[in-house]
Amino acid sequence: MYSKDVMEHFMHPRNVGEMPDADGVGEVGNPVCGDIMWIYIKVKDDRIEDIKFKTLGCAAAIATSSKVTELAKGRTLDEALDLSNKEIVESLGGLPPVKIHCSLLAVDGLKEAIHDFLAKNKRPIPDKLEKEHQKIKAEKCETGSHDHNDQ
Amino acid sequence: MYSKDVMEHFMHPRNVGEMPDADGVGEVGNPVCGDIMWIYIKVKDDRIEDIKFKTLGCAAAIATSSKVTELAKGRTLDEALDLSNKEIVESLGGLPPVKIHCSLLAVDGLKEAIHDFLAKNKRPIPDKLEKEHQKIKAEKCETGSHDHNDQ
Amino acid sequence: MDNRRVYLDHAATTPVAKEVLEAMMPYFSEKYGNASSLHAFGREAKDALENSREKIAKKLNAAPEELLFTSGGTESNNLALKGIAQNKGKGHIITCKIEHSAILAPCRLLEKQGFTVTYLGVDKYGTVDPSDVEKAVRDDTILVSIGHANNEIGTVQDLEAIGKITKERGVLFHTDACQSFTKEGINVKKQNLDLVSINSHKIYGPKGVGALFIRDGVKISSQLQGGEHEKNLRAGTENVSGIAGFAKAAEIAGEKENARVLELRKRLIKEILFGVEEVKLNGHPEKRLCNNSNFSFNGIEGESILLRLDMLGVACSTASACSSHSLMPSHVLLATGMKPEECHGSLRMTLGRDNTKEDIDYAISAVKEEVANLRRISPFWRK
Amino acid sequence: MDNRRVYLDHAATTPVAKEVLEAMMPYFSEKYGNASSLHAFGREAKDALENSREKIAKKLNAAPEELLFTSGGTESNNLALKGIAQNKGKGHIITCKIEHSAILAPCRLLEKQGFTVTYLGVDKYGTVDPSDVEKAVRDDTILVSIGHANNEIGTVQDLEAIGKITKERGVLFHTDACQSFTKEGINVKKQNLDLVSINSHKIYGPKGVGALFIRDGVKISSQLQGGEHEKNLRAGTENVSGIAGFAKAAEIAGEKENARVLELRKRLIKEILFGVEEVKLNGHPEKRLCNNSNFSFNGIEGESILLRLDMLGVACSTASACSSHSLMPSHVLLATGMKPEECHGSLRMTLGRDNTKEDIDYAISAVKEEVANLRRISPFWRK
Ligand SMILES: Cc1ncc(COP(=O)(O)O)c(C=O)c1O
Ligand SMILES: Cc1ncc(COP(=O)(O)O)c(C=O)c1O
Repeated sequence: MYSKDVMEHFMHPRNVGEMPDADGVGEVGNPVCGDIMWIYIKVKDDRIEDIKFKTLGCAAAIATSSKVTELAKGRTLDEALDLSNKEIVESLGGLPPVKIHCSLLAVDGLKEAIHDFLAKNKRPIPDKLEKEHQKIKAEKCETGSHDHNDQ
Repeated sequence: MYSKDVMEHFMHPRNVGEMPDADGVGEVGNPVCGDIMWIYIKVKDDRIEDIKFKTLGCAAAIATSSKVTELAKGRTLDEALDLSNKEIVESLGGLPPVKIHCSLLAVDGLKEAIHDFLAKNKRPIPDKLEKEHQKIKAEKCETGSHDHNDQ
Repeated sequence: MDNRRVYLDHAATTPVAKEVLEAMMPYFSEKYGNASSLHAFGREAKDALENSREKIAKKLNAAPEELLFTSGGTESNNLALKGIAQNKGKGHIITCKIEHSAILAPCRLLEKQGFTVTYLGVDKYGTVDPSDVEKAVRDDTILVSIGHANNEIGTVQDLEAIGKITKERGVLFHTDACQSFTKEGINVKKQNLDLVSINSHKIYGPKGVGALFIRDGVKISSQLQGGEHEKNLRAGTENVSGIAGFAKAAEIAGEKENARVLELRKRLIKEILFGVEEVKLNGHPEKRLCNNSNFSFNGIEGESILLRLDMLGVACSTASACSSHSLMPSHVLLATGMKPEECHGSLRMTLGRDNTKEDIDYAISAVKEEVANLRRISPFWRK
Repeated sequence: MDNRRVYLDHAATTPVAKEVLEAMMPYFSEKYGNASSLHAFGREAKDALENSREKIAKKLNAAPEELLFTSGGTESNNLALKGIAQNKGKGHIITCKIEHSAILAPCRLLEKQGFTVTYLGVDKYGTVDPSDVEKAVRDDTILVSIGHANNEIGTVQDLEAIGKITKERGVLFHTDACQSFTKEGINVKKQNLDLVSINSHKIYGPKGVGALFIRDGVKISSQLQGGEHEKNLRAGTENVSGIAGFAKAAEIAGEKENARVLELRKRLIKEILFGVEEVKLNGHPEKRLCNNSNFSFNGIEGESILLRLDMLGVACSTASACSSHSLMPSHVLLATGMKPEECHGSLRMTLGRDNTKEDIDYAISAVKEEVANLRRISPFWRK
């Protein structure tokens, strides 16, 4: 069901950890949904110098978290904001359609960390990022009544 | 599905044939139902001296026809009229419930032959036999809509 | 006569082919996972399931996503008919008088539920006239269900002609192809089929497995509720070994074997028609399944000939067995215009993979012998 | 760690036992007849069918005539619920919140059709209080359906106590015994059961086979129309090999193996509860299936632990896999009073015939290791 790359990142996630002196922190997800990501960035000259994450979630959530940190590291903030979910998923060799939803966590986390960094430093926040920030904060856990294939 | 005795009488029916000089003839059954029996008796001193039959029908119909002739041969007419379907079926080691219906043909045939003999010889016909004769003549083919297990 | 056992009832069911059994074996005790499980055992099962779906869909010129697995032909037919009817809520269904009971019985149920059903007649060969379908279509017609090949007399219908009509009139078209699958060409695109029922145990696959093709976009109401298996349309843990066997069976079936069987069948029909008095071939002289023969013998009854042949090791079938299942003459033979009294002496012999020329010759003599034996004790036979 | 493969998902499905496969083999390519056929091949099949019926019925203390074969647990449940409901026409059904989806989904459908359904709650162990059943019975109650043992957490219900109530109140009593059959005693007389669903692939029999016990005299509407198979209640050619396998599986199941598995299961639970921090056992400490264990690990998610264990060759299940099947936390765990956020780290390990003590020890270390690994990357874990 998962690509080799997804499994690789899931089994050996890069950049795991916390960062007490982070310049920006993103906290996304919701324990009710079962996925939470904390992401920390160290910024130097508007470039992501270091990045760490911790994720509670499924393999897709963990693998995309790992991949996002790998891709974001060394990028400028603008470049990092350009990172799309599509790009992450593609760079992992794809995800099953039902798992795309879980992969959003990672990109959202990165955005939140950058937002946090900009806010903390009282820097102007691009309109688009602010809108996304509001949307992420407002997100609720998708619920609905499903008959899973309980066995 | 059929007992050994039924199969034996079916495969090797006794007293098969016609009898041009019969003293009494019974013709029962109905081509629409798919079973017909012709039975011939030769009577001497009110005793069935010889008996022959021809039957078109299923294995149960053929086996009970054969058995009836075997059991009736040598009996007095009264004794022959006493032959019940139950007796025939039991002497054959039983029949599947759905086949009991098919076994009635043989006893009916014998009764009709005796009725024919009595009538031809202008002898009194017992009430019971006359009633049965009327019933047999009136019988129609059972029909109904069934989903057989067509395969 | 020797101690041969000749199985001539392949329309009822077939043995599981050696190759099929081999294809099933890994899924009993090695790759035994539940196809819904996430672990490796589950993924192995899921792979087998999806590979099987692909193989069978290909045989129908369908996409794998358009194929749904069931427990057999009966379930596929029930799902097709009730699933479409319930989804539409009301309307008119067209079928025909010689359908299998797994079509007729659901239709009768739907009639009780307020749907109307037209049962088209057939000609003396069991053929449905496509123009009868055309005439029967009404504004409220929701479905036409005409079986591809009849299980008793083997008559094959012109699906392409019917499919043209249903397409023009915007009506869904279902066919019960349980008898024809792998024997007659089924091409859901060319024949414009919206739903096709097939099963495994008629094509040397295991019993208890079937499938329903549902054209992409056709909406159907599920008949078994539970887990979200089979795109939420058929709940229940998938029978992986059975499905793998079904796929293998579909894969190994082929033209060459059909042609071989056809030659044997032709020989059988010729010898019986020429070698036995007062016998009639039921069904169509040409447009019939390659393995089907069906005769009516005057003056004898079906069960009798069947059981006497059975004693000689020859296994056939009759639509006329007098039992709880059918006190009635066959609805198929009646629909071809035969009188009830003519229906009782029918004998179906359906050939298959294991039958040799010697088997057929043995069966021919057995039939000749036993027809003669039964006529000797039949009041209808006075020669 | 070695290259072991340890299957701990026997609640999902089981391998086919060697003896079972042997019992099935004759019915694929030798005794392959259709059980409705009159000839010798058909009679062999029929005999196998009826012998199987007898063997399985005996295990339930039922008469063979009271057992009907289906394609699995889902079909048995659907037939029981919809068959009774349709036969009665209207009324009230009592079930409970932790039933399998093959009960809950048909119930929801019946609600749409105008039936009313009460979903009883359970205590924190997943136990239904029989007095809740008593309180819920109304004048128009037609059926109580309470599963014998839960598939996720293994909690076993007191059928006898519930059966007393349904008998007193003149209400039909159905149980889904797919998980408990051969593991917990089922005695339709003692427990006053009117309908019991069982299936084969949970007891080392093949997939795609199930049965429904219907007490003599209980009227039910058929859900599959067609031929007159199974006393006219379930049309379709019988899956003879599968049914023969099911019977063999029921026959070989026994107390001794249950006791062996129970010992291993106890060891597993003890080691995990004592060896891992912040873990909770879901389900009942004692009244649980001999082979079931179900844990919740704080700070990790079900699919992750499942997949990491899978990489080590250990196959388990989680009710919390985030997939199309269940974006939602398990309805069973929620019903036991757990908060959604507590439900995500559940892991079910269900033991079986092939598991050895070494397997269990291997699984225990694997769990310890992978829980630690996942907690290391989890934001909820800061020790
Ligand atoms: C034409 C036709 N339709 C449906 C069926 C029913 O299939 P199954 O026995 O797999 O339920 C059969 C065979 O029995 C058949 O010949
Ligand atoms: C309790 C319970 N009921 C019903 C089912 C459904 O059975 P099947 O998969 O045979 O349809 C299962 C297993 O999946 C089960 O565990």
